[in-house]
This record gives sequence, structure tokens and C-alpha cells, in this order.
Amino acid sequence: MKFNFQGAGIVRGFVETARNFLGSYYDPERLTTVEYPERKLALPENVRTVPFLVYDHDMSGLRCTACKICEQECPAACIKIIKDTVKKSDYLGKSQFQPQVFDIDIAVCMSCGICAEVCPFDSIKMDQVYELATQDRFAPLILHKEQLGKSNAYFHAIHPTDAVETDSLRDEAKRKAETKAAADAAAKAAAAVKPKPEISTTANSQSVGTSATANVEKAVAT
Amino acid sequence: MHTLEEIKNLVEQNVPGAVVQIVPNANPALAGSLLLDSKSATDVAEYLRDVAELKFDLCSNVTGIDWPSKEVKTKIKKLVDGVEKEVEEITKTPAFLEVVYHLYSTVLVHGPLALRMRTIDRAENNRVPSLTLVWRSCELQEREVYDLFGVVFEGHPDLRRLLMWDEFKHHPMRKDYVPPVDEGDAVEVSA
Amino acid sequence: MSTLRKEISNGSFCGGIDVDSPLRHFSGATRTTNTNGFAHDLLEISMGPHHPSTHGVFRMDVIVDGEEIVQLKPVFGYLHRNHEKLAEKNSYLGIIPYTDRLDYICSMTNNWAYVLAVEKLSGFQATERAEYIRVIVSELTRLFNHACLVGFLLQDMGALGTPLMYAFREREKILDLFESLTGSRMMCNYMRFGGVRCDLPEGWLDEAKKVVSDYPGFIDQFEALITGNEILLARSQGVGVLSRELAISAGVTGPMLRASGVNYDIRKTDKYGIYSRFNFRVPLGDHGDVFDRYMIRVLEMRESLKILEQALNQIPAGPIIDPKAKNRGLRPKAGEVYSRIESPKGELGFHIISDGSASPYRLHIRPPSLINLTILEDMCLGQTIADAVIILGSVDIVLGEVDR
Amino acid sequence: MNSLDQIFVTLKQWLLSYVPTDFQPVGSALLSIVAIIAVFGTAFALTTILERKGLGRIQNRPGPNRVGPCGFLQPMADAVKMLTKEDIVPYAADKVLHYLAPIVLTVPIWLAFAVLPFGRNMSAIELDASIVFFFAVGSASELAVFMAGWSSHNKYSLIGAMRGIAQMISYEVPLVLSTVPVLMLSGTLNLNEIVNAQSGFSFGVGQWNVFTPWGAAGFLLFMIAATAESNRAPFDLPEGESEIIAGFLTEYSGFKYALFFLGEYLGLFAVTGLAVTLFLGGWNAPLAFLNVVPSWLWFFAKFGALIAVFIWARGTVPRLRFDQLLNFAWKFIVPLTLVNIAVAGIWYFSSDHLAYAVRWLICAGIFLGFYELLGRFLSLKRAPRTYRYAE
Repeated sequence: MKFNFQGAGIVRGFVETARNFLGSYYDPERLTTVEYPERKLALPENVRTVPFLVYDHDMSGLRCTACKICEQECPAACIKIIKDTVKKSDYLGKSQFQPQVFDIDIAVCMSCGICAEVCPFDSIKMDQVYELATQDRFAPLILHKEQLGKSNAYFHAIHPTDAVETDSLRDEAKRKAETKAAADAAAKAAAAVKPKPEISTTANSQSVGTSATANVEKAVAT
Repeated sequence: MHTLEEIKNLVEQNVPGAVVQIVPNANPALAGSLLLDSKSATDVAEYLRDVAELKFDLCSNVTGIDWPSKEVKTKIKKLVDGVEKEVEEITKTPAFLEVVYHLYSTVLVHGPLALRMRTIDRAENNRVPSLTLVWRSCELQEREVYDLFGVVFEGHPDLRRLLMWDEFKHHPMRKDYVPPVDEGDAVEVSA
Repeated sequence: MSTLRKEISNGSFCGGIDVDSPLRHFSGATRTTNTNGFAHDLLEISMGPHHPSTHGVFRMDVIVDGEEIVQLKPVFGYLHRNHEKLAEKNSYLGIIPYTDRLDYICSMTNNWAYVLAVEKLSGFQATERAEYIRVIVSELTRLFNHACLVGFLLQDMGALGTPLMYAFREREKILDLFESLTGSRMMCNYMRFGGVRCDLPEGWLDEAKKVVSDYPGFIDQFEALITGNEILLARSQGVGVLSRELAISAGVTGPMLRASGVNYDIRKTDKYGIYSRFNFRVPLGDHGDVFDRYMIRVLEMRESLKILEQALNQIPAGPIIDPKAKNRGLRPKAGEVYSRIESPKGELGFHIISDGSASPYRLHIRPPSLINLTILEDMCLGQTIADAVIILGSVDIVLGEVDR
Repeated sequence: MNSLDQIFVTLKQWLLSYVPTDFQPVGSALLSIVAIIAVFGTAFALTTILERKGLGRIQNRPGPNRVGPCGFLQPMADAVKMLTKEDIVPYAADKVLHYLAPIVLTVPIWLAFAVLPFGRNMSAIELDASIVFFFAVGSASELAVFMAGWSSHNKYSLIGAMRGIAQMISYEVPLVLSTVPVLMLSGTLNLNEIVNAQSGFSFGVGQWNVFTPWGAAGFLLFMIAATAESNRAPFDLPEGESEIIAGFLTEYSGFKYALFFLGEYLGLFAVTGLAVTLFLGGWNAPLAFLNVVPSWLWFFAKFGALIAVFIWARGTVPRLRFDQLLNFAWKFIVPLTLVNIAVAGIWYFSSDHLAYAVRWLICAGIFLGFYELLGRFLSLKRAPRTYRYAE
């Protein structure tokens, strides 16, 4: 125990603040703040702010199938989805719905990322934009499908690890689907050698078509 | 740590007039709890706090639960027109409010022991004795239960609303509470 | 003082407003007589909900005699969202982000408390690696919570933000770790039933080790700045004394309870998670005053560092989440559970009653901040306004948790 | 060298030469007033920005750096903001007092600058009892604080005013008592002569009062009392922002608030100027060969250094509690100032009998002994604490 005169604690405090005062001039470690609008810190890969929708190539390649799982699971209930009336073929060649309306109220969204976590189609992901202030607190804060949709390249830019992983999974699924489709087509060709006379050709092709999609679905599921 | 049966026996032997029931827990996560009756609850609580082999001196948590009446369908076999038939009978479960206390001991380091108290119904007979004088930690928590569930704690020194404002009429944690629609803030999400 | 307090609680002091009193236009001013027989006025002050040092929208209705407090009634509810009702409408998974917002400084420990309760309810077990990650992030949370608390406490004492800024500088480093791990600095939403949401990014452990090894330097610096300061000693010693018996009876938990000399740390008593594997001590105070609460937190930071060093070196490889544990659409077996952890503020408990459906029938949070405020008035009586502020600061409340 | 030293004096005389003889006294006074207001107005603006930057650096942040080069136009921006802000007077306030309080605070403070010697031949008026004049006008600030707190009709303001008045009156006593040794040993109440008494050099070092044991002790005591007198941290209880919002300033906004702010800083400047004059040799150079530097530069250099110490203290120490503040004044500072007067007496009468170094050590020993003993006695209740650990 060192000798403590009266007021020693205060004097030590003065020494400490003086050290910090001087240190802030030569030790950049001490100055943790950055001059914000001019200088922005690089964001870690995992950073999440509000959700966005990934599309391949262009908006028509939106991965979202309007399955509404995210709408259901969103703790803040800030997602609104209306299914389109027509189906489109997705990247696996499977026909799927796309959302007609996909709105996220980012004033309500709490950036928890559960939507991205539960999405089975790797469609909804978390964005990294953070300058979201608007002058009106209602309409501009509701993001529509057009604002939400962003390219896969953008996804690659902000979450490279996740995006590469997602792409490899999707490629895998696509490859499987293609081999499956090829196998089905071969089977179909084999079946076509011995056509059953009692079924009309149009009906036959239709039924084969649906069974092929059903097989693809199975392939994706397994 | 004693088992619930042992605690029940201890209480019944040592607290005159104590009526204690064991309420089993369907989930293995936690042992069941002791249901106290209104008359002897404070005596039992004091006994649990003070007796050397239990020493439940820390009342950790007070939870209020609302059990509105539910319709339960049970299938029973009945003679209808001389033929034995399976008939669905609808019975109503009793409606009551429940307060659960979780006790621990800082001296003997054991717990939790859950105590329950039930009101007779959810309307007028919504009273249970307050345990604030036994464990001070119940003071704010019982106020919270009073505020959110409407359980009146008899003997509580300062029973006021805790979280809602004094003029508020309802008890928002009750299952049948309907929150008011704030029309000013209603915004259509889709555009 | 006690007779005066009784008078007030009986309401007999009301109505004695003297028309000639120069204070007559102060609505709260009421006339009383002190021990010397001088007639004088009491003043009712509403401290809060927008007061600089009530740590949020908290209000204390204070009646003062001069500057001496004769009555203090805490008023809650300005930040009430009824989290418990929200939980009844949400899925078990969807509740996790809401728990972040209870004690919004320590989202990690809130996550853990809730996840642990649900795991008990549904019989899941977190994986080995996840257990280690949970301990690491929780102890990091404890580090910056305590650092901020002592910073805020000294801010309340009038130290003009210097200690607070130093604390924030360190907190920043830990928040950076959380950001790169979970994607969010404060609202981590990181834990899941049976494990954690995502694995540690590459190099994270090394960064964490660096933060942990630099941290003692910060504590030393902080202590040199303020611990021996005579003004701090004069302000905090003997102020807001909480006796051991009252502390236990009032359900006070956490560092506050240990400052009153009660050896009760849930990490030791319940051994939840894998805390039994780590070698650490529980610091105890003997006086139960503001200074003890300050010192216990400083010493706890040093103990947390020990846990962190061990955990960071022992963490095994392996899966981060139990594949059998269901997160989405979880319907636990009916029944109830009460589970608690040692959050930085005290005992954080979750009482969940499941009816077998996808959302809990009833979810109750045992908020340490609220229950530690039970004895606020007892600690403040006879002290001055300036003391009330630092006593409140030493309790360590976060209004998100108090009002829920 | 001499011309540079006397440049302001020469300038004033040159300007006065154009004024008719009858109006020369008035003209001289006006010129001095303009000069003081200009110099200390600028000092006020500079201090606010430097204080914020300094505190920022102490707290490891850059401080304001957006307005103008390195943020040095921040005071201008603040002034514009203050002046354009709505002046809110509470409905139930005593409007006259509420209006007058900032004026009552600011005007007398300016008077105090009249007697301070800023350089060789550079004090606005020559008064024989100038230090008495200084303390007399300085005590007007108590009134202003109380007027502000009372008239605001706000409980926090009232508490702040009560604190302020008790604090300022309590610290007036040690403030005056700590100057007594200086007056005793220089034998005059005239600030100019006190500076002249410190103008010699021994071994090339200035014979400032602060280099004597009683002077050093008196300087420290004076600085502590001055901090309290000007409501600066750690004695900023009347404002105590973490306890009573802003104390007596709670209900002030806009220009009136700016005036209070100005008044507080001017009060600080005035006592700092007095500390420089009494203890730090006024405008004298510290070392003999530095006499080439103009005297007014020395004054402002010392002045700036002392202001920096105040800022440093503000960034370091927590605030005292009210009863502790008064105890500190009456039980610790006042007895020490009395001891210091005795020490000064010993110093004076031992000059013929003892060697300088011996004299120095004895006097310093007496004071430090009292300091340590009294401090220990007052903190007897505070035993060092140890903490137990449970495994």
C-alpha cells in the first residue's frame, strides 16, 4: 500500500485525464469516433438493417414465391404479401407464384432478421443500408416490391459468404432438378415408344408434364 | 431440497389450519407447485420463510395468470335409449385468476418452490391475501398483478396501479381484454 | 424522520398551506414543523419523467424538507409496452427479438434467459460450442454493462461524462465484436433454442481475445481516474445503505445483493449453462452502500475477464445448434417452467406457461431492474436529492426492463 | 521592447490627444471600457470553444470541429442561435425579476475588471483599495442568482438558488481570507502595488508570491474558493445538471441564458485575473531574461493557463454534495486559510533569523502538517475498504 496523502485520489485523477488529453493527440486508438458523413466505417459482413428481396438477373427473376412464411413469422407483423394470380416458372423450371404486392413497413420493422432466417427460397435477405431517414413518417417508409428487389450481385457485394453458400446450394438444386428432368424426359421418351392408344395425346402430354413437376418438387424436397 | 410432498407434510403438520394442495406440472421442466388457500396463505408463507430446514427467504417472482372459463369437450359413454353411445359432453372449466410465487433460499441455496393462490372467480371475488408483509419483494410485483390482471391483494400496504395510469379502467393482461383501436395511427400498409 | 413520514402517509400534513408563506404558490409546498420546532415548508418535486438522471422515463415523486427527502414514491409505466401480452400473440421464435428490447443494453443475456426457459420447457440441450459462445457473449455483455453503469453513476455524481466516455470507448470495442458476430450492435437476436443463430466469423476469437486482454488496462485506468477520488468516497460511502436482511427480503438480486454481503450468484447456485466449468470468484461487499455497489461491479468485471479467458481458450469446434431443436413452429409440451439467469442487473427470470400451442399461454418476465427498485424509498429517506440521484444510479435500472 | 510593452498605453494616449481636455477623463474611461469589453468578450468566446474542445480531448473525442476552421467559429454559431431563440418567460414567473437577474449578474462583473492590472501601467483605474472594490462588486452575483431562482417560479430553480446563495456566501470567506497573507506581506490593498512587490528576481526567478510556502498554499486555497465562487465543477451545485436540471437557470432561454453564461464566465475571468495578480506575479515575467516579452502577454499567458486548469478540473472530478460542500468550506478551507495567515506571519518574522531554505521548509511543514492532520481528522469515518470473495 503506497502512502496516500489527503487528496491523492484527486491528484491521480488529474494525472489520468491529462494522460488522456495528451494521448488523444498522438494515439489514434483513443479517438474512437469518426467524422461520420465524410468518413464511413466499413460494415462487417453480418450487419443487418432492413430486409430486401433477391432477384436473379432482373425483377422478373424475383426468388420470392409469395409463400407468406415471413409474413407469418415476422414478430412485428410488418410484411404484407399478396400472391399474384398467375404462376411463373422459377429457376428450377417449376411454376411458382410470385408476389403481386410485397410491402415492408420499415418504420415497424425491427431488423431482427427472422424473415431472412425462415425463408426457404433464399429470397429475403437483410440489407445494409442505414441512411433511411425520410421527411414523411408514413408513405416513404413503406417499401414496395420495386424498392425491395435487389440483384443477386448486390447480395454478393454485401454478404459474400452467405451469397456464395446460397448460390452453391441453388446450383446444386438446379443441377439435381435438371438431371431429374433429363431422366424424366428419357423415361417419357421410353414411355412414348409404347403409346397407349386409349388416351389422347394432348391429355397424355399434359399429365406427363404435371408428373414431371411433381417429381422435381420431390427432388427439391429431398 | 425437499420434495413437494415433504414440504406439504411439513406445512400441514406445523401450520395449524393450513390447507395445501399439490398442483402437478404436466411438463418435466419444473416440479409441481403448492396451492394455498386464502385463509392460511400468509401463515404458510411465513413458515416457509422462517423454518430452518426450508428457509425460503427470497421470493423471486410473482406471476399473475388469467384462466377464463373454457369449454372442454369430453367424450363419455352414456345409455341413450337403452343403447350405450359415446356422447360429447361440454363442461365449462372454472374461471379464476391465479398468482404464482417462486421461492428460493439464499441460505440453503435451493429452489424454486412455486406457490399458487387462486381467486374464486374473475369478477367480484378476485381477492387473495397479499404476501408483501412476508416478502417485501412482492410489493411492486403484486401491484403489477393487480394492475394487469385485477387481482386484489388483501393486506397490501400500497395497492395502486403500477404500469398503467390510475384512470385506466381495464386489466390489459386478461385474456378477454380488447385493446382500443388507435384510429389516428391506423395506416394502410399496401399502397 | 419516522414520525414525519408517518404523518405524510396518513395524509395529516396536507392542507396546512399558509397563505402568508412565500412558497404558497408552489402547489406541493406544505407546512410542517421540524425537530427544532421551526415551522417550515415541505416541497413536492416531481423528478422525472424527463429528468437528466433518471436513466430514462422514470419518475420519482419526492417530498423534500430543504434538500432532505422525507418521501419518495417511484412512478412507473412511461415505457410500458406490455411485452407479456405481445408474447402471447407471437410464436416462440418471434419472441426472441422482443427480449432484446427488455434491457436494451444487455440483449445477449435476455436472449439467453428466454432461450434457456424454452429449452427447459421443450427438453432441448444446447450444443457444446453454443454453450461456450453463450458464456462468452454474456460475459462480454456483463463487462460493458458494468462499465457503463459505473460511468453513468459517476455522471450522476457530476463527473461530466469523462468516466462515461471512457466506459463507452471500451463498450464500443465489444459492440464491434457483437456487430461482426450477430449483425447488430445492441439488438443482437442471437440465441436460438438448442444453440445460437450463426457461428463465429473467422478471426472473431482472436479479436475477442485482444479485447479481453486489453480490458484490464481500461479497468486500471478507470480506477486510477476515480476509485480513490476523495469526492467519490465522500459522496458514496454511507449513502443509500441497504441492509443484508432487507436486501434479501426485497428480492434484490445481482451486484446490489452482493454489495450487501449476501453470497448469492445464480451462476454459482444454479450452475446454468456451463458455468460450473469455470474458475471464478464472487466479490462481496460489507456495507451495502453506493460505494460498495460501485466496487462490486468493478471487481465483477475482473472476474468476468477470468471466465472469458478460460472460455475463449477452451471453446471446442462443433455444431452451433442442435439439429433436433425446432425453432420455427415450436410447440412445447404443455406445462410451466420458471428459469432464471444472472443477468448483469440481477436475476432475470422467465416464467412460461405453455398450453401446447405455438405461442405461450402466459409469459412472465421477472425484471431485476423493477424489483431492485422496491427498496428505493427505503434507501433514499433522510438523504438529499443529490443522493437520491446516485442511489438510483447505483441500482442500475434500464427502463425498457422496468416497464416492459 | 518598451514600445511594444506600452503599445496599448501609447495608443490610448494618442487617441486621447484628439479629445478636448475637458472630456479627457470621460474619454479615457470609455476607451478602457471598450477595450475591456472587447478583450474579455473575445476571451469568453474563445474560452467556450476551447473548453469544449479541451473537455472533448480529455474524454477522447475531438470536440466541436464543424463550424469554421477547426470549429473556431462555433461561438458565433452559438451566439446566433442564442439570440434568435424564443425568450420564454414562465407564466407564473415574477417577470421583472426574471428580466433583471441576468443584467444584475453581468453588469457588476464588468466593474471588477476596472481594477485589474493587465500589464505595466495597464489598469483602467488606480484605486488604493482596489482589492476591496473587487470583492465588493464581485459579491453582487449572489443577488443575481437568487433573483433568477426565485423569480422563475420553478422548484428546481428555487433549490438551485438556495444552494447558490449558501455556497457563494460560504466561499466568499475563504476567498477573502486566502488573500490576506498577500496583503499582509506586501503591505498594500492596491493591486498595482501588489504586482510591483512581486517584480524582483532572485537567482533569475521571479519573486512571485506563489514561490513562497504561504503563497503556494494561499494560491491553492484561493483557486478552490474561486472555483466555488464562480460555480464551476466540482462546485457547480447551483446548476447541478444531474440533480436539479439546471438549477437557477432552468427557466432561462435565449438571450437571457446567454447573458447568464457570459456573466458566469466573466466572474471566472475576474477571479482568475485576481489570482494571477495576487499570486503569480501579475504581468511580471517568470525569468529575468524573459522580460523582453511584453508584460500584457505574460498576464494573458498566466490567465490562459489558469483557465485551462479550471477546464481540466471540470473534466476530472465529480461534484460534491451540498452539505459536504459547506463542510468543506467551513471545516477545512477556512481553518487552513487561518493557518496560512499564521504561516505568513512566521515567514515574515523569521526572515532575519533563518536561512531561506530552512524558513521555507519550516513554513511549508507547518502548513502541510495541518493540512494532512485536518484532512485525516475530517475523513476519520472513512476507513479503507477490503472486499471478500466467495468461491
